Order: sequence, then structure tokens, then C-alpha cells
Amino acid sequence: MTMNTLETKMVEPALPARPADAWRHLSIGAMSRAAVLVALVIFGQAIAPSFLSLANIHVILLAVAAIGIMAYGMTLVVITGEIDLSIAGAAILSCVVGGLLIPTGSAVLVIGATLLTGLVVGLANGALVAALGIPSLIVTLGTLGIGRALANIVSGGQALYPEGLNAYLWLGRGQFAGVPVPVVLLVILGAAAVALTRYSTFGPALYATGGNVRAAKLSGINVVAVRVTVFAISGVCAALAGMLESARLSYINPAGFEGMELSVLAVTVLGGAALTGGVGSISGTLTASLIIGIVNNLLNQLGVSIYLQQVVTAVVILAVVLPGIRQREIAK
Amino acid sequence: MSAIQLSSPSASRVIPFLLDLARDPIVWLIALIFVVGAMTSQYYLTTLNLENLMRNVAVIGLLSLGMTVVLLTGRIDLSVAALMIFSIVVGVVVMTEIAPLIGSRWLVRGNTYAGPIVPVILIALTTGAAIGAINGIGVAYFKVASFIMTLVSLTALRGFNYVLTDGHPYYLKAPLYQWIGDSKFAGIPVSFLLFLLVLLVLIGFVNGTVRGGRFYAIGGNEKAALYAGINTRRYVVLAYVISGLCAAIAGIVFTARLKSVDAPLAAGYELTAIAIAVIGGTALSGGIGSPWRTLLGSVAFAAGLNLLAIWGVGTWYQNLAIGIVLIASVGLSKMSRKKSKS
Amino acid sequence: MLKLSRRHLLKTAAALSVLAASPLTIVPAFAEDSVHAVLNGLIKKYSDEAKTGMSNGDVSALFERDGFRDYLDVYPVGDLAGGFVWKPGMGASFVGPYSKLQIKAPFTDYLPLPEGPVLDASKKYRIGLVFHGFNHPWLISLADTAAWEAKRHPNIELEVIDAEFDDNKMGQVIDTWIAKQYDGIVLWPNREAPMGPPVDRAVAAGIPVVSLDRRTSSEQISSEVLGNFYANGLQQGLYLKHAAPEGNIIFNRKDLGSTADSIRTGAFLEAIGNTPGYKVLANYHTNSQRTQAFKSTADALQAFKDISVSFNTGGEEAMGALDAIREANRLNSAPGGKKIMILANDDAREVLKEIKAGNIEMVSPYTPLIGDIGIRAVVMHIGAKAGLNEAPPKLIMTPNLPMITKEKMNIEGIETLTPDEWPYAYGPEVSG
Amino acid sequence: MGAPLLELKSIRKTFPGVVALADVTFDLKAGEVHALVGENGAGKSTLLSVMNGLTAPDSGEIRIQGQPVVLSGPTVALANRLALVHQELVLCPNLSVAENIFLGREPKARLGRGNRVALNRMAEDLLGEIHVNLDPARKVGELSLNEQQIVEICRALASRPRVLVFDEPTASLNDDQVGHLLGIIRKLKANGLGVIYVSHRLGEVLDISDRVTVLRDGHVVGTREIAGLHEAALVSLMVGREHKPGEAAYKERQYGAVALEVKAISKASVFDDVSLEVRAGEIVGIAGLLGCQREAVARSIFGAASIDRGEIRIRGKAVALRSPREAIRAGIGFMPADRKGEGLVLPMSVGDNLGMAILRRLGRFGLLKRRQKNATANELVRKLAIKVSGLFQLASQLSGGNQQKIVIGKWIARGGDIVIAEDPTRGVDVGAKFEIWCTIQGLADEGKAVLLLTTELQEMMDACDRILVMSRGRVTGHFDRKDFSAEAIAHCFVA
Repeated sequence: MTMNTLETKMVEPALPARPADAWRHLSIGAMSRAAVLVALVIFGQAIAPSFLSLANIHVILLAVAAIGIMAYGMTLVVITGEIDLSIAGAAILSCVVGGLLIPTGSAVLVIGATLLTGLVVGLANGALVAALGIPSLIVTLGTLGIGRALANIVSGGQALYPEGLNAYLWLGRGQFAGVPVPVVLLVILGAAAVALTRYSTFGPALYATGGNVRAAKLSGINVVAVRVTVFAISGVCAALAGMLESARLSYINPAGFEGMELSVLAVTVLGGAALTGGVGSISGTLTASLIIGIVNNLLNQLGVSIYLQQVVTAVVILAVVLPGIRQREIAK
Repeated sequence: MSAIQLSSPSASRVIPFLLDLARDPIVWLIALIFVVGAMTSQYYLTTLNLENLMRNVAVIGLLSLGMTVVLLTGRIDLSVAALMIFSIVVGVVVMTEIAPLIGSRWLVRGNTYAGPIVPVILIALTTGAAIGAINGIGVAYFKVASFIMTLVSLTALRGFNYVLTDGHPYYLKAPLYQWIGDSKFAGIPVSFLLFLLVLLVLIGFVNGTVRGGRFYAIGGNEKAALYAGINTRRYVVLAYVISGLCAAIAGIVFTARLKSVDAPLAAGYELTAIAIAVIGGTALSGGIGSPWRTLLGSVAFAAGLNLLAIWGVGTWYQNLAIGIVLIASVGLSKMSRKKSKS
Repeated sequence: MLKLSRRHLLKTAAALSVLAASPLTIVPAFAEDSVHAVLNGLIKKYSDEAKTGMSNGDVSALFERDGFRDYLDVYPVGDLAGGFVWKPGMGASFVGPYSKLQIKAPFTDYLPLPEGPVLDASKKYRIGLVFHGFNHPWLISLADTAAWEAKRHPNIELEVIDAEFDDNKMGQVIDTWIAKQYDGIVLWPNREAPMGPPVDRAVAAGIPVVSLDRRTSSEQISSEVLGNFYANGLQQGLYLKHAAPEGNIIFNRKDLGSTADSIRTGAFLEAIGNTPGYKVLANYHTNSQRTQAFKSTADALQAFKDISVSFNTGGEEAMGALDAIREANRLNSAPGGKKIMILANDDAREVLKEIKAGNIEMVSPYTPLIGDIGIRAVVMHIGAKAGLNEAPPKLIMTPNLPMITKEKMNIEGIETLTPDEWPYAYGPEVSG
Repeated sequence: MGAPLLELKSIRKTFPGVVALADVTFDLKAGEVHALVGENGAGKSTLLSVMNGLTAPDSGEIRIQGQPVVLSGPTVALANRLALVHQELVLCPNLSVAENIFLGREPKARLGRGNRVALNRMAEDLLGEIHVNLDPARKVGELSLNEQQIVEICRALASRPRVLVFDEPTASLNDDQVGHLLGIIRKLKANGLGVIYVSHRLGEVLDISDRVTVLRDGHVVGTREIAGLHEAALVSLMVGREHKPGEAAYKERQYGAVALEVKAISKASVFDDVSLEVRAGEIVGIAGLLGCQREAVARSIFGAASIDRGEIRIRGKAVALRSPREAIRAGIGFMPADRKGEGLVLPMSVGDNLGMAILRRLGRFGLLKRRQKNATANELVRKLAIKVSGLFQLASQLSGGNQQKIVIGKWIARGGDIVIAEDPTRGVDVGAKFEIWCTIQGLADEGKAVLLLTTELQEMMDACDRILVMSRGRVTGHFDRKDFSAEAIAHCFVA
């Protein structure tokens, strides 16, 4: 038998692809995230009887839908060892460009233009980072400002109202099988992102690019394409998330999404993605956005001031991130 | 070792330094801005405008200086802008809390702080250093990624600023404060002189001393520094303390100009500070850059914006310009480095 | 400790402001029945009542906690300059130079300035307008009216700069204008405290400065154009009292410490403070953001099943609250199956549309269309400096405006207007 | 003669689940070179960490000149005049040679100011001591690997140590430079230093050492005088069994058609007019000293670097390879010498690393065929005897030999017919070395064309069918297996 024909049959005894005691191999970060989530749910139900009601679950999920979708894109970017600070700029520019087509009365055109603009911003980021080798922090910091500036310039600073574009508004306000559309999208895109990272051939290429870009290159992985792709996805996610928020409020605000990049980044790192690249998961990110969503929901229900909420959020992030650090220490 | 003489006559270093300077694109950029400014507006080179320019440089320059030191170690400090406000807020709040204990009242006519200002400044500096130390300890000893640690600080400090002030402004109208904010010394704004002083101290420390040089070693290869017996964690903490102190001094200069402090001030300035350090040539990956180059970066940044303002260019287009210049400056330096390498 | 100082502030406030008590005694008879005077009377009445005590414990607690008294006492309430009487229907119509929207500005006859060259016709007058938020409908309209007024006078050159909610930047813009030796400066300060010093510097450099809508901490400032906030919050309270003697209220407020929040919310609380039936359920600061108001309202709807009133310090907040209530399908979830009452400020077109549709109960107009007053005032100051005319008063009160409701009502002597009777709305047209 | 310079007594260190060191006793006298050998995982690295203060032992005692000490960190070790030359280069690329050498003990002027002039002079003196001519003001990032290694050694010497530990100092050096280094070590030894020498290259060990201590599974197998010790005996001590020589893997093969043909390729100021051909079933080595640019040639063939002139033909067809991806598609595989830096993605699992070069093949409509991926990985793990607990294990958790096997396995999975192997046994222990050579011979047996670059000439002569010699970017010699002679080949090194 030549070694070339290996791929055909399974040889016993096979080594496990996953550890038998999988839970032992869960990172402490993942465990502490899960623990915090469970504790929050229990605590929430204890202090607010309606906490686990379907309506409140919808409220929580709706509140995190946009940030979660943006965080999916951000997670992919962070796994490749890059960062995308431009998401708020991409979101607002996309929504405004789409909004300029409102007078056409065609929701398809508006939605298409919005997503396309997000794609273009993402591709521009990707090209500047991957092809020219400029650090992504700088590129996306630049495109954040450029995106916001262009959004103002093309809209003349005017808010836009997608009134009457029912398909557009449906994205933010509609329901699908009794579930709000943004939540459906959060779940579907989450599943797609999980499929992309874990069940597609793009997944290993993604982690390899972030884990060791030279090795990836020398193994024939097109790292430029990988990077451009993740930035493009992040741009589209940002545009989509921006559109969901705009549709929910039926209002495109050229000054919107202030500081969104840092909130999304916070969710992403809370989800276990390491800014050094090669590490991170969509499930972690989703858990993290739920944690943030529940914390905010509970604090609002308790009537805690928004300013203390910021402090609490910061503490929660540290509480989840710190235990995972120790583990990495030991592993070294 | 002891036999070795210090034999570096300063003259021998000045000339190559000037030659280097002449080759530096950022110097030409600054010169170009001033020439174009002088040619296109009669107001550009007026004393008043130059003073404005220097005052603008002072605040953003101080923030960027601290950022530069942290970036040299290969880390980042997102908390600088929030900290700059927080340190002053703490200074005032602590003093107003102390006042009743010693039977005086330092908060008069609404929220005007009328107590002694020197303790406020000292508390602000201490707060800046302390928060810097907390950031540093989190990063160096608890191994939290600097981006996360300082993002957490940023969020928490912004929240605390509101919680501590209840959203009220504090007015700061002491003569010393006024002097820092508005006065000139030998024709140069005091705030700018303060910035120059910090700059000189930092150049002296970072580029002149053995200890300061270790920031470069840590940024270049942290393991190498560790193996060389350097207590890298202590230096990382030191870098954050310096950044915190710079933020507090920036806060003093900033609020002295506004003669008040308010929770939401200076939102987003952390990103400006990063942009300036990077325009000045500091590498995000660490080990490359210097306080001196950050001076050039902040002058280029402030002079450019000042020119656009003199021209009356709208803010949106200014922002567009900042974004493009940021990407282009780093992109061009990257390409020129590539070229010189190959 | 902070409380103590605020009390002190109260005592020294008189020097800064025109208190309600004194001007009302010298109100000319012909102004008695004007909306402005009626509302000023009501302000005094409820303010005095509140000062003697609030019987509603909930309201009183919130009022005390956030120190509203200190803000309310220094907020000027008084007569219009030059005995001007405003009646609905006055003003001029034009297309806003920035928003490109059809605008009807209500106060173009206030401190009037005829079209054509101003002051010394041979001279060019350079005036700067600095404000925040060229991407905020309310503020664009403010710039619209200023630019319209400037355009009416060929020898005025107006530069408009957006400082993007960065107070430091606004200071720098003013410093640049000082360097450029501008003739006059008009500004919309976001926050009071940081803008005092730059204004002082401009005034010291001999440049007249006029602030619009919000105040600065400068005592040297040439003129302040303001005055409508008190009537806003008060009318929200009066409407509520008129509509229902009891109710459970959730609050969506602006930034803690902002004038809009302290005066509107404070006046609202003064108005309802002696009615025992109201309960404060929750209190949110939503940073003037619709999304934030949406989220807090959505969460509040889960926490409380018996919300009957949604108080909103601004129009953005009201729209966010309405969207959240609508999304949760809770429009009619107040006790007894009644509709949740939404009280709003700011007469944006989209808010008026919701009034018409019956979704928002009432709105107190708060018009941005006052930029023209600022330009006229600063021109008059420039003229006064040159000895060409008299200076306008330091405090230029803007007329109190009556609330807008779906149906016409008379509430404590205030004739409410219907959306159709209100041509002054700002912001983009919203199709129905 | 007084107490030994350094004594380790009954050192014990356990990590969760592993006994890294069990009752290890070791001593070093002044003026001796004491070698430390053992397979990977035998505990050498842990022992060195203990000596350097990076790892605290669970129990046991460390004495320096008879005095018990607690080495709580590298600083303390240095204070006790114990310095370590690291295996991997741990240098600051942004600092100068002098700054790197004296990092942590720079000469200070008043007020803690730096003194660059003195620093450079001291560095010059130190470099002179070991007869190296290197500009102390140059940035380390601009230096070659070899020069960086010298900086690393100088850095250890700068602390004026009494005990100097060399951890695999020759891993990236060629024979010439190794000779130079050993000369330096002899000099240091003559100066009364104690040297601990850790290496996989047993020839060097026998050459330079006075005594050798063999570790296996955390235990000391024995400490022997070098005099009279043979390589085979040393190897059997290390692996605990008889070892077949590297040559054993080689057998005569039939060659097929020319698979790879390089015709007069040139790259300005790097290499010039290089031609070679490799037939199917043939292993061709390129020998040469460091700086002979054979690595650059290999990278150009793999499309990772461009060429200015010349032609590359694969199976007779001219190709223009502009990227590794195109080279891989043309059937070339490349095993880089720098496993951790270029060969593996350390935070990724064994399974993912093995599948990295065949992602396209493992996909159906972009979705990963997981069963097939696992089956492939399993087969490779079995075939190459990679020691892992499961495919989920991270590459970073494996020993050097097993990591190298993954690098090889990646290309076996790909199944291309041309393989470029760069130093496939660098830093790999003896047992794994043999297995790796067998695998590489196996590739040729299957009819693949193998281009081999290795720093050890003996290994190359054992493994190759033909050897090309390069010197300063040009081909200077050509030998068939029957003509292999170390002298003749070495002669071409400097031609």
C-alpha cells in the first residue's frame, strides 16, 4: 500500500478525534463563562419572577442580536490575529448608503445596497491589511473614522426613515414562527459561523492563519484570501446588524452606533478569543453576548443606573477572563 | 569596566541626528503644513494661533507620550482618556470630602471648587499613577491581555466618572489652575512648557538611561529581557504608571483650560493618542518608537488639524482626512521599510 | 455634603438669573393672556407649591435624590425681550440651507432685523456658529435658521462648524476664531461648565458671543437665548394630572446633569409632586439615544406589568419607548387594559405623526428654530460695540410654547394645539 | 580541589501527571565540560530550567561551591554566576549587538544614564575574546542566524559566569561554525569555567566533553568519563536499547524519470546559475556551509521566494511558481527546518495540523469531511508512530520528534511527488531521528523525489543518493553515493 491512498479507509484502533472526557478539556474560560451564565439565570429568576418568561427571553435576545452578529464577524477577525475597529463605521455607512435608496421604494435595493456597502468596507479593510500589510488596528481605526465621516457626508447628516419598506422593517420588527426576526438571524448566522469555523475547510485555514501565518502560507493556505474573507464577513455582519437596529427603530441615524466597536470587542474577548490570534470560538462569543445581555437586562430591571452598569460590566468581564489566564499559565 | 571613560562629545552626535531629522518625512510634512498655512492664511502664523496650536499639542501630546511608553513594551493602554478625567474627578471629590473633616467648605456656589488646588493636583497625579499601576499589575502579574485590561478600565472609569460626580460639573477656578491653563511664560503657553518638561524627562529616562532602555528590550523580545535577569513585570507596571501619570498631567492641563471637569469629557481621545503615537512612528508590536518622535507626531497632527480649522474645513472632512492620513502614513512607512530591506 | 452646597447655590442664584417672582409682578397687562405669560404663571404656581413640600413620597424622593431644586432655581424664567408677544402662526417660511427641508421658523419677528446689509454696509462681518451634531435633526434645524438669517444680510459671512460633541474641540474652534479675529460668535454649548472659559476668552478679545438654547458657565457672555425647558416639563406634568389622577411611571431621561434633564424632569416632578396617586417605577438615563431608550423600556416592560405612563425627557427617547412598547405588544397593558401614556418633548415631525396616530399622548414643543435669534442678537452686539445701536438684553427669553395633543384641550388655561395647527415641526417628513 | 562548582542533589520535580525529574544528582567541576544527553522528554529541559531558576524543584538541593542556594529566578542564577546559552535565540531584534550582549548589566553613567560608547567597546572586547568580528552597533534583527547565535553566546559570557550552560548550541550551525564554537568552549574551559553541554549531536559531545551524564525518563542512567566511550554505547544508554546507525535506513533503489529539474536559476546577490535535477525515487542532498544560500534555492523552488532568471521544470514541464500554493499544486512539499516557526500551528490540534495541506481535498462544497480527515490523520499517526493521546492533542504539547513527524505527515497526506526536507532531524532525539530517516527513505522508496538539506554532513552522506555542494550561491561540487567522501565534499565548501 502506498501512503498516498490513505484517505480511503478507517484503520483500527482509531485515535479519538475528541477526548473521551471532553469536559475536562474544556478551557477554564469556557467553564467560567458557562458557570457565570447559569448563575446569572438562576439569580435572575430568583429576583425577577418574569425573568424566564418567553417575552423577557425575547427582550434579552433582541437586545443582543445586533451586538452578537457583529461579534461573530469580530470573532472571525480576531481568530486570524487581527482586529476590526471599523464595525461601527461600516454599519453606519452601510445603513446610510442603503437609506439613500429609500425613495426607490424597493426594500430589496435598500437591503442589497446596505449589505454591499458593508462588504466593500470589509474588503477595503482586508485588502489594506492583507495585501499591504498595514496593522489592522491602524487600518480599521482609520476606516472607522472614514466610514463615519462618509456616512455624514453622503447623508448630509440627515436621519433617514425607511417608512413603508415593509421587507426592510420586517428584518427588525417581524417575527418568524413566533420568534423575532433578529433573533432568528442571530441563531442562523451563529449556526453558519459555527459551521464555518468547525465544519468547513475554511475553519482550519482560519485558525492556522491566526495561529502561525508562516506555517499556513507554507502549507499552501491562501492567507491573504483568509484575511480578506474574514474582514469582508465582518463588514457584512456589521452592515446587517446595523440594518436590524435601524429597522427595529425605523430610523437610520448617521450618528448611531457610537462606541459600538469597543462593546463588540469586549463581548468577543469575553467569549474567549485571544487577540494574539488562533484562539476563539463562536459559541464562546454567543455565550458572552448572552452574559452581557442578561446582566444589562437584570440591572435595568433592578433600576441600576446606566453608569453603574458600565462598572458592573467591566467587573463581569474581568471575572470571566481572569480564571482562564491561570490555566494558560499552567499549560505553559 | 570602571576604566571606561565617558567619551561621547555631544557635538559628534548632533550632526548625524540633524541629518536623520532632515531625512524624516514627518519633519517635511510639518514644514509643509506650516509653509502652506503661512501662504494661505494671514492668521496661521499669528502668535494667537501658534499659542492655540501649542495648547492643543500639550493635551494630546501628553496622552500620546504615555501611550508611547506603553506601546514600546508591546502593549496598549486604552484607559488614558477616561483616566485623565477620572484622576481630576477623584482629586476634587476627595478634597471636598475632606473639607468637612477639617471644618471647611471647599465647594461653593454650586459646584465651584474653592479649596486649595495643589492637593487636588497631587491626588490627581497619585490617582493616575495608581490606576496605571492597577492596569500594569493586571497586565504583568495577572497576565490579562493589555487590550482587555485597559478596555475594562476604560469602561469602569467612564462609569465611575458619572457615579462620583452625579453628572455635575465641578468648576476649578484656582489662580494656579488658571496659570497652567491660560498663562504664558517667555511667550510660550505654560501648558506647552509642562508638556515639554514631561517630554524632556521621558526622553532623558527612556532614551538616556539604562533602565529606560529596558522598555525597548521588553518590546523587542520580552523573553530575552527576562532571561537577562530583568524584572520585566516591574518595568511593564512602570510603563503603565508613566502612562497613568501622563494621563493625569494631561488631565490637569485639559481641565485647567476648561476650568472645570465633567464626566463625559474627552470621549474617544484614547484612539487619538494611539493614532498620534503611530503617526510618530511607534510600532504597535513594540520596541520601536520614541517620545521624541511622538512630539513630531503630535505636532504634525495638531498642525494639520489647525490648518484645516483655519481654512474652515468642515469636521466631517477633517475626520475623513485623519482616517486617510493615518492609514497612508503607516502604509507608506511600511512600504519604504520593505523597500529598504529588499 | 453635596446637598449643602446646592442649597448655597440656590441663595446666590439670583444674581445669575431672572427669577420668576420679580418679572411677573411687572408684567404689562397686554401680555397677561399670552401663552408665554400663562405658562410662566403656572411655573411659578407649581414651583412655589413644590417648595412648600411634596406630598407624593415617590416623586419627592426622586426630586431630592437628583437635586433638581438647585437646577430649577437658577434656570431663568421671565419676559420676552422688547415686550414681544408670540402668537401661533407667526414667523417665516423657507427651505433650510442644510437640511433642504421646508421650515417654518416661529420667532423671526423677535428682535427683528430687516433684510439687507447690516450695520456698516461697507464692512463685511464674519460670524462663527459652532455647535454639535450636524447629524442630529434638531441641531441641523438650529443651523438652518441661523444660516437663513445670515443669508438675508449680504455683508454677513457665516462659518458653521460641528464640534461633534467634543467640548474641548468646541473650545479650540472658538480659540481659532479668536485668532482669526471674527466679529461675532454664536454657539450651542452641549455642557455648561467647559464652555465658559472659551467664551470668556472671546469676550475678553472683544468678540461678542451669544449662546443658544443651553447655557455656558461664562458670566461675561454677551447674550443667552433660552428659556423654554421649564414650560416643557411642566406641561408634561399638567397633561398627566389632567388625564389621570394616578399612574405608575417609568422615566427615560437624558444624561445626568444635562440642563434638559434637570429642568424638564424637575419641572415635571414639581407639577405632579402634590398628587398622591403617582408612583415612580423605574428611572433610566438613556444618553439621548433612541436605542438605549428602547432597551431600557423593553427591560422595564418585563420587570413591571403595571406601567401606565412613560415619561420621556426628549423626543428620541419617546420614539424609542414607543417602539419598545409596540414591539412587546403592550400598547394597552396599563392597569385596567388602558393604553400606556407616552409623554414627550421636542416637536419633531415623526413625534407629531405619532400624536396624530394616537400613540404618543402629548408633546411639549421645543423648537430648534431659534438660530436666527442668535444671529440677530450677535449682530446687535457688534453694532452696539461700534455705537450703531443699543445692545439687546443679556437674557433673551424664548417664548414658552403650548403643548400639542391629538385633540384640542384646555388644561389649566393652556390652549393645546393639534398637530395640524403646528407648522413649526422640525426634522425630515415622515410618511404616514 | 575544593567543592564542585555546581552540585545538584536529589532534585525532584513533578508536573501534573508526569514525573519530570526523579532524584537527579549532578555535579560540575571547574575547568571541565560536562555533557548532558538524553532523548527528548528525558528531563534535560526541566533540569536546565531548575539550574537557571525558571523552575523551582519540588525537593532536592542545589549547591554552588559548596554553599546551598535557592535559585528563585534567572536573576538569582546570574547573581550566582551561572549563565545559560539558550537553544532558541532569545534576542531583541530592535536592539544593537552590544545592547543585547549587555542587556541587564549595561554600564551606567551618573544618574543611571546609558553609555553607548563604553557599551560598544566592551562588546568589541568580548567579541574579540572569542575571535569574532562583528560590529557591535548593528541591529540584531539584521544579523544572520549564525551571527545571532554568537551574540547569544556572548551574552552569556558577558555575565562573567563560572558555570556556563550550552543548550543545543549547534542546532543551527554548520560544521565549520561548530568547530569554531567548540574552540571557544575549550578556551573557556581552560580559563577555569565549568561548562554544561547539552546536545543531540553525540559526535560533538564525545569531542568536547570530559564527562557525560545520561538522562532517561527523568532518571540519571549514569555519569561516565568520556575517555573510552563510543557513540554506540552512549546511544544505547540513552535509548535503553541497541541503536541502528543512520545508514541502516538506506537501501538501493531504482530511479524513475526526472521529477524536478532546475535550470540555471539566479537571484541577484543571493545565488547564481544553480542547476540541479532530482529523479523519482532519488534523494539528492545540497551540502554547504551557512551562507551558501542553499536554503534560498530551496525556497525559490517552493515558490516562497522569487527568481530573476532560469527555469524550473516539473516532470518535464516548465512552471512559474509564484507562491507556495502553486508549488504545492505542482506536487511539491516543503518541510521547513524551523518547525515551530514555519512547520506547525502550535495552538492547533494534531489532526488539524496533519490536514492542513489537504484542506481542499477534505472539503465537499466547502464543508469538512470530518470522518475522512480523522481517518487520514489516524493512518498517519499510526504509520509514522507519532506518540499522541488523541487527534485533539495540541501540536504544542508534543516533543520535537513527534512534531517533526507531523510536519512530514502533512506532506505524506498531500501525496505530492517532490519533497524538499530542510533539516528534518534538527533538535530531535536519537530514537526519533532513526524513525524520521526511515520515513524519508520510505518516501524515496515510494518513488518520490526528495531534495534534502541538513546541517550534518554525516547524516546527509548516510541518507542521500547524490550530493550537490554549494558555496556562496553557486554549485561547486557534485557527488554520487559511491564517491561520497567527507574530505572531498568539505573541499568544495570553500571552493
